[in-house]
Amino acid sequence: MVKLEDYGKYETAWCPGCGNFAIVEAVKKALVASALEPHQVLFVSGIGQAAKAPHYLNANVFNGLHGRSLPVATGARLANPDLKVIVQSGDGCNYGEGGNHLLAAIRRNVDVTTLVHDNLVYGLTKGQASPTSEEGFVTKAQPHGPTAEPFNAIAVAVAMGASFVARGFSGETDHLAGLIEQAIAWRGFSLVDILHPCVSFNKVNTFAWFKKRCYPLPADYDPTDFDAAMQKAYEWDERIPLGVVYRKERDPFETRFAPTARGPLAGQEVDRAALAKVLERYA
Amino acid sequence: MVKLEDYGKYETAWCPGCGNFAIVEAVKKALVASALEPHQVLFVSGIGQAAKAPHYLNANVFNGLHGRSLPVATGARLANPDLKVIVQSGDGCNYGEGGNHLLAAIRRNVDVTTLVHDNLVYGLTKGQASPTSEEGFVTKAQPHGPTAEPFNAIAVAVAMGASFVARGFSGETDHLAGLIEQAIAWRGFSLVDILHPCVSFNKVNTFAWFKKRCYPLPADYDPTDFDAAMQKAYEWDERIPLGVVYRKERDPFETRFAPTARGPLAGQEVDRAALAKVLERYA
Amino acid sequence: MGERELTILIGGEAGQGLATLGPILCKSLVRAGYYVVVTQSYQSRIRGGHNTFAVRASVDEVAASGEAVDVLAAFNEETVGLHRGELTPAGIIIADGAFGVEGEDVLAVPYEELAEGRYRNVAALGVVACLVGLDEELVAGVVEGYFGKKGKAVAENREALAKAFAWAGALEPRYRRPLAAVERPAERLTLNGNQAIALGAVSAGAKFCAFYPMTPSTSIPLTLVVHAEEMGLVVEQAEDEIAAINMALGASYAGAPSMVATSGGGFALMVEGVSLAGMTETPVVVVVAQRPGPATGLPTRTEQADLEFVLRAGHGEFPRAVFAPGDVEECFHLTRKALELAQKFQGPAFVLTDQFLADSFRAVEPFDVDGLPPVGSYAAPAEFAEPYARYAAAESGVSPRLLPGMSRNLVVVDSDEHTEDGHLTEDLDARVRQVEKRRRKENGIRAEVVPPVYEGPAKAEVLLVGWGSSKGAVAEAAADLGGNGAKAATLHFPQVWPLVPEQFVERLREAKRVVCVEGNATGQLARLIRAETGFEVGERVSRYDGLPLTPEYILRELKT
Amino acid sequence: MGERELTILIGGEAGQGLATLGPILCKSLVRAGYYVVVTQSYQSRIRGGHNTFAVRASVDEVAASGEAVDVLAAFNEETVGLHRGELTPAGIIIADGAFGVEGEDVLAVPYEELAEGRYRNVAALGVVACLVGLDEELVAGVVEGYFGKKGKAVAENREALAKAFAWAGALEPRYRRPLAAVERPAERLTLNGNQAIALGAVSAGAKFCAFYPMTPSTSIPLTLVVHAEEMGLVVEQAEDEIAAINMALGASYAGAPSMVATSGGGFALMVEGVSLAGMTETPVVVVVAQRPGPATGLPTRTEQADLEFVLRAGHGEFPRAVFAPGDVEECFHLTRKALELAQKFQGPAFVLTDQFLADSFRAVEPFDVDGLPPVGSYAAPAEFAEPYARYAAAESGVSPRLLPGMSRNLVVVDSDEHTEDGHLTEDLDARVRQVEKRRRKENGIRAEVVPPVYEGPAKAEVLLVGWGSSKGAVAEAAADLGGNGAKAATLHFPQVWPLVPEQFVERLREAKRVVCVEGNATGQLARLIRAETGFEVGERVSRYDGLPLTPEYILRELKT
Ligand SMILES: Cc1ncc(C[n+]2csc(CCOP(=O)(O)OP(=O)(O)O)c2C)c(N)n1
Ligand SMILES: Cc1ncc(C[n+]2csc(CCOP(=O)(O)OP(=O)(O)O)c2C)c(N)n1
Ligand code: SF4
Ligand code: SF4
Ligand SMILES: [Mg+2]
Ligand SMILES: [Mg+2]
Repeated sequence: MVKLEDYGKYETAWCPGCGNFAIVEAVKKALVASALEPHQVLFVSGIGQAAKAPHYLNANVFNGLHGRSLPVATGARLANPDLKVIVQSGDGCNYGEGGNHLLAAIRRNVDVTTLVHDNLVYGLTKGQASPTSEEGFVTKAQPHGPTAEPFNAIAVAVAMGASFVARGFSGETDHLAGLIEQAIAWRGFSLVDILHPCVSFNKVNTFAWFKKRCYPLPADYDPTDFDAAMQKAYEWDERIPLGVVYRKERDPFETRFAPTARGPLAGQEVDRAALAKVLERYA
Repeated sequence: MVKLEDYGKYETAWCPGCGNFAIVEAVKKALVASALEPHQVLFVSGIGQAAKAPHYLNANVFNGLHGRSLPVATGARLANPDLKVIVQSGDGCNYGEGGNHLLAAIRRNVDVTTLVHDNLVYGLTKGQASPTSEEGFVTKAQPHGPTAEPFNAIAVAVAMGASFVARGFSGETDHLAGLIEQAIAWRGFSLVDILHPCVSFNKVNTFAWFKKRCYPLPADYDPTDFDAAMQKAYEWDERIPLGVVYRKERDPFETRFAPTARGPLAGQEVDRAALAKVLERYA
Repeated sequence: MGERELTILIGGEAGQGLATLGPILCKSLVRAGYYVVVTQSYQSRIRGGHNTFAVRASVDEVAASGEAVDVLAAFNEETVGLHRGELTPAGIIIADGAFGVEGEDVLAVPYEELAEGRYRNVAALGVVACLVGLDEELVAGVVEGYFGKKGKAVAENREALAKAFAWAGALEPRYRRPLAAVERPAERLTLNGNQAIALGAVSAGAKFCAFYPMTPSTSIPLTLVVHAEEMGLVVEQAEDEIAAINMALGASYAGAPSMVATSGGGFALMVEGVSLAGMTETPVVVVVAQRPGPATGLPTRTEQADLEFVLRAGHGEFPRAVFAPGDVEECFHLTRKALELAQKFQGPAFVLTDQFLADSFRAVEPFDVDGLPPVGSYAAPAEFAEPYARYAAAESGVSPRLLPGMSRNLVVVDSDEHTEDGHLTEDLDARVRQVEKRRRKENGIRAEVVPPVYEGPAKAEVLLVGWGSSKGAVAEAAADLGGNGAKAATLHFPQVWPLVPEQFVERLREAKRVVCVEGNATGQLARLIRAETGFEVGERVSRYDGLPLTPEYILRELKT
Repeated sequence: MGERELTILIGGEAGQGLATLGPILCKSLVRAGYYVVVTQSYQSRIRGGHNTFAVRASVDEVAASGEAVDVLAAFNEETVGLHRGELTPAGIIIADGAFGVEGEDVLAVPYEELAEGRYRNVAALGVVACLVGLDEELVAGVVEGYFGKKGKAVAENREALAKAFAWAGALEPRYRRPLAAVERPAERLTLNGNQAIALGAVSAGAKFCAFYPMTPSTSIPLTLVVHAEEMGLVVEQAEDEIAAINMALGASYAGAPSMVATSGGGFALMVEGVSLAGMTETPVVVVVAQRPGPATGLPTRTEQADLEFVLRAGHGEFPRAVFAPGDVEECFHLTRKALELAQKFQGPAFVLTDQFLADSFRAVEPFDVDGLPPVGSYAAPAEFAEPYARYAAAESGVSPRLLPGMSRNLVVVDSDEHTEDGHLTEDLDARVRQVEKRRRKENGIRAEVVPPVYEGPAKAEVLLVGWGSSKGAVAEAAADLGGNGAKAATLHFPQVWPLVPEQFVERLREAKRVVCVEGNATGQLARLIRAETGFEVGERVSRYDGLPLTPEYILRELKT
């Protein structure tokens, strides 16, 4: 039986009070609840404060480039469909630099769980606006606030018919752990946008700010109802719904590739007889 | 008075029967109807068959890189707010390679008209699936059809609250010219997804296929009604609506930058007195 | 009797079928026992314009294409005008009688009588094939291979071919240009460079390829797609080139020998990923099919101007190997070698080809499938220290690489500088150790360099130096010089990085006149040689008009 | 009397205010008339870890930082442990009494008594300032400049400062390390390298900057943002680096002198855009602030390992200029020069800096604002042939550049190879003409090269060669060698491309021992020199641990 301790305890490079701590705790809980052992899990991350998270968990890690975790995760899933692949990165990583890959991952429905640590700011580079920063969010780079409207990832994902779309909040850690567990269990792409405070650079969307607004979706909410999901996607200013906003079963991407059905590509030797036949066709 | 002939007649590198011809004609008509003279207009394009279009029009042209027309257009608008900037490129350019820029352009609401020549295929590279290719669209690269679901640009744009979202069809050239004219007149970002047949590589979504499905949105359709727009965004298999699907006024991006209010940046000399004051602050 | 060698040029618009007929003609020639070298020239458009498919067919082994045309098969009138000047004195033009082209050298074909519209192509093929002395049944077999054995079209094609052979067979001898008879050899393959790269990769165990279409690289993934299921490959079209290389790195990390293929502009987008491969020490083969730049340039033409770019691509410092195949066999074997090195030294290995070679069909001796040495994955070594550390500071620089999920050991890789166990670090001593560890891999890579090949007499009067696809042209130019009494030699670089000066610098020093022949404007290999050896190449032959280097071009430039 | 020179090192965690206090201390020292050289060392985190801000302050002009510390201001206990070893024999440690650090050299400060929590920083500043002999009013003025003149905080800060000065002023002399008095000079600026780049650009008429945040480049756009409105600049944070450079090219095409600033990984993403600038001949200044790679590497440290990468970045061949400022003044002036060249020769010009220089504050003589020569836009030339052709094959290679919308002339630019009027072409002769036209610009760029600077006796026994930010360290190392009787000289390259061998090769040849000093592992400048001149640099001093080159480091390495 896998235990919380199996996922280790690490010193972090995060600021005291940062929401990332709670997210890592929630992830650990979800992994344990999913009965996954460390070596069965691969975390892929980009660059940013959030993207350091996998270093604070005992598991396989590919900590790649800013914004590029989804393609890495996609490649890893295709090469080894036995790995449980989880992306952890920030709002800047996934919605800014990596925006194009998010669109592609949703369209592919690759079986990767994507945890977006959404603090509405670029943390590691010291507080510029991120794609989710709100109007009027003043920074050194944006003295009059962002020049663009915030990116509504939930709305875009639902509009694209993403197969699993959820929102969590670091301050509701158990609820979040539950969401992550569902996302991990989901067959196909799952997006969990996780709101969390950045105590150093986001003085607007603080813990209290989130706490006041966030509420769990009611028990009778039907995440398979597209219209309802679209509506929930726009709730923000006064009240922010937490939970699985939308869900729709689709065959995952990996199933479209015959060789993945035979397990990890790594074990598959060159079939010399087949190769000879292939070459024969050029004679 | 500007005339159609001012926009010239050129030999093209397109296949006979290609929908691009009609699109260029519609663009010319729209420009004339907008009373724009060639030197007032800048076409920005990427790479692809569609992206060649600006070479077949008498106007200013920046024919840049595959997928990168929107940032170029954005920079040009900021540098010279007197230019009427129009992007012309394919579905691959705008929804594939350039997907991240499309998201950003919508969020910025930059006053650029984007004409996406959408033939549901990569034409210039000889017929691979594009982001809009439908399930089961067999190509040499996708022998079992695309591995991802088609990208619904209209749905994503509407979901993001894009300020002007329309769909045209090359086969309804006058209607298309009208759409383009409206898009050009629109203050802010305007997206016109233009369906057109690729006679060489798309044997599924042919002229007849489109012709059979496309219909103009009824006169009483209200493009400011978000819910209605969202619904129309998903009409496809049987019937495809043409027209302005969604519209919402927002201040354009350029207005957020004080210097652009003073006209083209090119004319603005270095203010030495101001510079001296700036330097003084480091003393 | 007959000709020992002929160049057949088929010219016409895009969309007229050159891209199908050309390969059929090639395969027929190869099956009949001739050697071929193909040069394809096409424009960045789907219909119209002017394209050519030129086959130099020869009784003897040839490795370069020539400029003179013996048989000009014109699919449109324009072709006649454009290429008549290239005809040898005895050259003939085969054109539709309907074009009304006149002249002694013109064979007007009544295609209307030979076949219906869509089968006229095959009729044209039949006429050409017959005139150069190919056997009808042999050609028919090849046509069947392309179009299948069943259906109405097959019968119609067969009939068109028969009529064409009958018609052409009845012509006066002056229209015939039969190749000298050869004994039909044991089976050989007809392959172009890109097919050979794809097959080389598959044979070496490549299991993953991500790509974004880009001429002239696209036929590599397309060839892989054809064989994906039988060979257990995953091939995916990515949303962009950045995704392509990052997917390949993810797949490689997880254990699939991986590759990407692209061209200059697409490679530009992969550069950050190349650096990531260097830092994470993840094997990946990157094929760059060159075309003329900068930017979009001439997307369907050829050039050799991305050598320095590929060599220095990526921020920071890390080892790499860069191969530059000179012919189709080298495409196959050097791609295998690239895969091997990428796996063995855990990082990026490059194959630098170009449009000319990519599209150049050749006759290739069959590969000894059972004899091909297996390419190691070098993952999951039997021995490593516990606890497992992905970046343990091995003496060779090559740390033990395990695969995630394959054991209870955790595989942690990081784009930040890292400790031996793969976690990001701010420890500057750890940094230094990792820099030095990575650099030590250079020794291993150096020890496996494919040396440049010197051919010709020692202490040459003229030494022609080249790399990559110009191999055949350079060799033939030197042979020509030699034939005219000069002591001419060649030095061909199948691998352009690392360079090991001891392998070749003496050859440069002892030659009287050293000329670097390159398909670029600034002399990139010449500069590289000087950087690595101090030797300054005195003369250069440069080509940058988008066409491949030919023996004639080199000889012309040498004279001026 | 007093010291002619002191190094003050402030150490503590991220978030403890070093980044604010350090600059205040510098500015105070500069206002008081001293020279300063700052080295900032920090980690890739926002809170915690260990950061230092070291100021070498001197009566005489200095250009490098040293390793020995005279005054160690420890904001936490860890700092004492980490840096005690660097103290000079007479060095002192200033630490909070609460840390309980013991020793002869320790000055325990009762911060609790001097100020409340958030004002303790300023108190610490006061203690240091007082002990090094700064005037209280002067420091108070600088503090006010940073925190504003009004509000409660100002009064509290002032009070903390006063208490600190009072307390420290009453200490025994053995704790004092006053700098020798200097006459307060005419006003000088306190600038770091990145500020100077930003201000240089603004002064040269830059009007557009797009960026994506990336350490250590971000302070360039942030400085531009501060002055955007008063100077009429548009600064936009792009969605990614690809967008950033393409926006800059769009803005430049439309007439705004444009720039981007980034670091290695971000630059990697801009490479395709660089090639586009080369092909479309669009002016753009690209600032690359180097940090250790590959990949994410050590994001907050320094290195000089992207020279070759920047030099060869982009597919295809096109001219470029690469500057490598050696100090803060050069940051200002060479950025101006880069803007000028980009505009004049219509293409990309690079400024290669690094984290050390980016963050290194120095005392800078005020620029003669009215005397700065205006930087031409070179757009809209008075004369050009009708009809207007953007790429007319000018003798100089520089075609007449008009701006779209500014006249009835149409400006057509293309990433494909193009005709003179900018439209895409498949005409291979047109291709050749454009390649040659673009290459001719190299002559003009070459004619304007900022030559390397040789300092020291001719025929040196030891010639230290360096580029970019190591300028000061190399100069000081040579001075030290000279002081010890060696005939030592230096050769500093403020521009690393193009190289004009005649400007320096004799210096290399005539020196007895040539040592290339570089902040990288493989010796990139050394290789470049060999490629361009054939001269093989015999020895190298390399640093690649993430820290800047110092005179001491160079001298140590020279000995081994
Ligand atoms: C290509 C590239 N561009 C820029 C950076 C610099 N960078 C590092 S983290 C970051 C933003 C991080 O923001 P986010 O993803 O929201 O993560 P957070 O730090 O807020 O958790 C940036 C721009 C980089 N590492 N690579
Ligand atoms: C960076 C880069 N990648 C790939 C290409 C090759 N390429 C040229 S056009 C094209 C696709 C064109 O498709 P689309 O945008 O739909 O235009 P269409 O030809 O269908 O009009 C591609 C992949 C390129 N030019 N640059
Ligand atoms: S900067 Fe913000 S996101 Fe980063 S560790 Fe600190 S609080 Fe967390
Ligand atoms: S390939 Fe398709 S899109 Fe391109 S010109 Fe031909 S028909 Fe038009
Ligand atoms: Mg963030
Ligand atoms: Mg298309």
